[in-house]
Amino acid sequence: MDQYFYHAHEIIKERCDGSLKCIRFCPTQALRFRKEITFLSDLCIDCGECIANCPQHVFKPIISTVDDLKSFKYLIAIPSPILYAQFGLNIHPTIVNQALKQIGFNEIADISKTSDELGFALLHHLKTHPDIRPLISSFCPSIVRLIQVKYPNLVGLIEPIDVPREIVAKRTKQIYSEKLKINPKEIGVFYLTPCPAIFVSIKQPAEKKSSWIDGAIPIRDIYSLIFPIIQQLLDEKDKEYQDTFHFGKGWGVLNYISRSVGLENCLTVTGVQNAKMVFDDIVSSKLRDIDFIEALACKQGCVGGAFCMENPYISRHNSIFLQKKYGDINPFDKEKVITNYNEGYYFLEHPVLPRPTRSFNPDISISIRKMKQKMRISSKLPQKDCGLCGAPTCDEFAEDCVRGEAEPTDCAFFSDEFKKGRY
Amino acid sequence: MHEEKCSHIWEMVDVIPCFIITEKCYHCGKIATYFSTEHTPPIEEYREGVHLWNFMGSAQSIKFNLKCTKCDKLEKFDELLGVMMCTGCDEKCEVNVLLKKLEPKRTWIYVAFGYLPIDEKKQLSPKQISILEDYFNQRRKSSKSTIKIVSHKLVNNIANCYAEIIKDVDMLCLTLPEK
Amino acid sequence: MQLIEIIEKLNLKTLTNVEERNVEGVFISDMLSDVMTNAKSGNLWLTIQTHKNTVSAANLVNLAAIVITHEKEVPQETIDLANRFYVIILGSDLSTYELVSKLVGIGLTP
Amino acid sequence: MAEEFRLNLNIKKIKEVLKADVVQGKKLLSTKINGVYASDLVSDVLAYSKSGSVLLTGLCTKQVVISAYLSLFKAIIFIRGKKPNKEILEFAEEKNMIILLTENDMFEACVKIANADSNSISNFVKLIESVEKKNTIIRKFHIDGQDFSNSGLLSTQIKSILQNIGYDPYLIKRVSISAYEGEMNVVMHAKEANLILNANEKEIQIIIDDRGKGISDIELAMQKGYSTATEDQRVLGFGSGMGLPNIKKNSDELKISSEVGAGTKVEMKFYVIQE
Repeated sequence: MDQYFYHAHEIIKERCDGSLKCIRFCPTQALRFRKEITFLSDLCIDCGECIANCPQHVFKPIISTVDDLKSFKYLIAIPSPILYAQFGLNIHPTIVNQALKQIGFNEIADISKTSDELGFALLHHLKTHPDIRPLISSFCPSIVRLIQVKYPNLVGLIEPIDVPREIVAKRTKQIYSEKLKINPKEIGVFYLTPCPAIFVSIKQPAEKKSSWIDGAIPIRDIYSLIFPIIQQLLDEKDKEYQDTFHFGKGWGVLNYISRSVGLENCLTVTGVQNAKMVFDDIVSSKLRDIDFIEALACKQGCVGGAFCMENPYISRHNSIFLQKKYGDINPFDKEKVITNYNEGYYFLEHPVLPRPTRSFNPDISISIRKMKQKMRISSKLPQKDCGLCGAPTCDEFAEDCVRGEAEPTDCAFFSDEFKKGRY
Repeated sequence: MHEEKCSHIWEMVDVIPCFIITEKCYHCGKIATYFSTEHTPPIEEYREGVHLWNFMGSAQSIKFNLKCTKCDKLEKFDELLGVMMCTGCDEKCEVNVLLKKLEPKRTWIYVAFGYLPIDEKKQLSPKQISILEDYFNQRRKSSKSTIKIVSHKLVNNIANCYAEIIKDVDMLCLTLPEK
Repeated sequence: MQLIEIIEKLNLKTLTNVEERNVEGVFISDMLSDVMTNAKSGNLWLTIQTHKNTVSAANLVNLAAIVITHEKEVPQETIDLANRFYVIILGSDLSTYELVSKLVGIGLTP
Repeated sequence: MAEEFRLNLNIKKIKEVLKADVVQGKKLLSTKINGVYASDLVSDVLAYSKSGSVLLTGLCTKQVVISAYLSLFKAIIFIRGKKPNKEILEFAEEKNMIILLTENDMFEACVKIANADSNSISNFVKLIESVEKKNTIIRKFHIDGQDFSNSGLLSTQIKSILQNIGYDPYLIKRVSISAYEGEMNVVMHAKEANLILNANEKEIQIIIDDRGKGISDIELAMQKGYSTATEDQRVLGFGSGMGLPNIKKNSDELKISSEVGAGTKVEMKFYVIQE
């Protein structure tokens, strides 16, 4: 079962001072400190907690750089709506788009119109499929991976409709290759992302062979490039700009999928730990009257992504007020959406499948024996979850011992140092 | 005839803990050694004929005999005080010459020492020494090296010998070890 | 059990040259006379004696190795002598009893 | 905190495992000991100072006993059949030292003591080495009635155990749903209960045995929508009357026995189909 999993970070071991902070923050208990920091590739869901929480910046996100753009003839940027929320209220998204064009993008694709369209498609899907409840949004790649890894029996609940960024990429590539009469491969579509997880979903999508998007650039990298240009543009007052920008209904804030379609029995949950709580309830069939769950790995949703400049509360405020100030809701052709839906245009290429679970052994009887061993070791451990052994909890440590990845004497409470009173 | 037939397998019997006491007579410079089975070794000086023996040192050791496990033959080692490993301290010493010759074959020479002075007290016979040699080599099982035992008569100057003697020096000292 | 395996599992310090040897059983005593009498060929000898005549005793009965417990410092002359006579000396910072506890853990039982 | 992981032994236990003779201090067998020290060097015995330890030695002299006394040892074990003389015994009696004699050699004695001590490293390490013979997991949990704040925790715990073993995800889902319903029934209607999880390669069994008011008409309770939940519980969103029918839907076997006023026992089974 040695499957390769792509991850959007590399570990710079020399920087690690062994503070073990990351180990405690990792929501899937994927990190271990054994002489040096390592992570269990099959458990990592690329939520970015380790990147955000390590004071030594040991985890370096792997992302596209501006250099990666050079290999394409025609460049299209798909900015996450979060990008516009990084600036003040007096900066209209169109100015931001203009700045993006100045740094070299040929075209800026708009995502919110498609979002509304997909929201409507989702509503239609819920109406026509009343049996599978609650559906879980496929929007956040980390959440999709969390389900694959820790909740394999919930993969069937992941909404089968693709995410706006992919549909936009698919659409723009088609449109521009026809318009410019060039090979779609020569068109580079880049997502301006608030989080590293998107990058993983591009490199190794859970639901299709390959992504429509060619790369992702962190918002914070783009920010530093376009901020001076935006200031220039603001100085050239009264300059006419084409107002072709659309605001979606929810637009970049929490709840935006459900808001855009007006779903009522809908939960929104942010943060991996909170999402786990909700998923646990789904497993034990506690959530009975909920139709749809919008789960996002970052606290406060995408505005809390690791690549954002502004703090999540301010960008959330910005987002809401930008829409109030400039917002107009663009109508879309509902008939067309339903036709597209029936043709399968919006659907994921294939359903999300569970990742192989970390069981001890494919043979259940051997696995049970190992489990018993683990329980016995666990009962001897202090259950203080101190983390000094390098595993996040005593329970995980017991498991590592049974797997032979750790020695029981690695437990500080059993070590000689402990007995000598050094701890 | 009986002995010829049995290829003896030896084991150690009659093991008695005791002390090896070394004494010196400062008049003639002779050194004497003997066993004491008392709980605390005697340290007082005493006169014996022309000698005035002074206590030089004591060490914990053992007395033992060897017995064949097959034919029950008992071989007494009353004259053996201990064995010491030759480290080649004296170029003129015959033991050292032998060691130089045998060292490439990983044969180590141990000196069986008995009572001092050599010429005044009864010593181990060559046969006893070869039995002792057999015993130790039998115990070494599948070893790549062998043991050769020689008499302390071969030692050039026993008083200056730096061989590593197997005895428990300082076993009973009551001072704290230095950390 | 192989000596190298034990060294790795118990995290023992190697104070002399080390070669691959088979370890059969463990012997604990601080008395050299006791070693001469009771230790068996191939034993691992746990002791706190660091005097160089330990080498003499270990060589005589062909012990697998000497393990000096309690973090005791071993004099250089002992180490030199051991290297010359192919006697292996190892070190551990555990007490004799604690080391036994670990030896049992890795399966070296009487 | 450190104490928890110290030795968990008394002299009596040592006497038993070493088959030792107590020649001095027969009345002090219940004495707890804090450590074990094995050495023949008198000077080292003096240097070791952890009061209340036991000394293992092959050197049977009065100096050893004196040093042991000075280093606050509680007991001395002479190994390999060494016998102390009268002088030693008298000194030990005077100072309340316990003296044991054993035929074991030092290594054997250390090993036996280490094995007897349930907190020793070796025992802990052995957990890894030991091979489980029975391949059935049995876990017992306790549920408190009316403990709504912790409701659902147990089924989550059971879920993660089963997931760890590697059962089929959809089987796990059925078990967790049933466990949750069973747990909630206890929380809502009973005083307390024990939940037993019994899992092997053929089947998973959950038995919930509660002490509570019992069910008078099991058939009625099995009907969808039947609920005796109180108004308070309904406000909290519990008591939809899905409990038992939901268990029935998800389990392969279900057995309910109940005595009114005493309690209810729910036994459910789920078959494991291995590819």
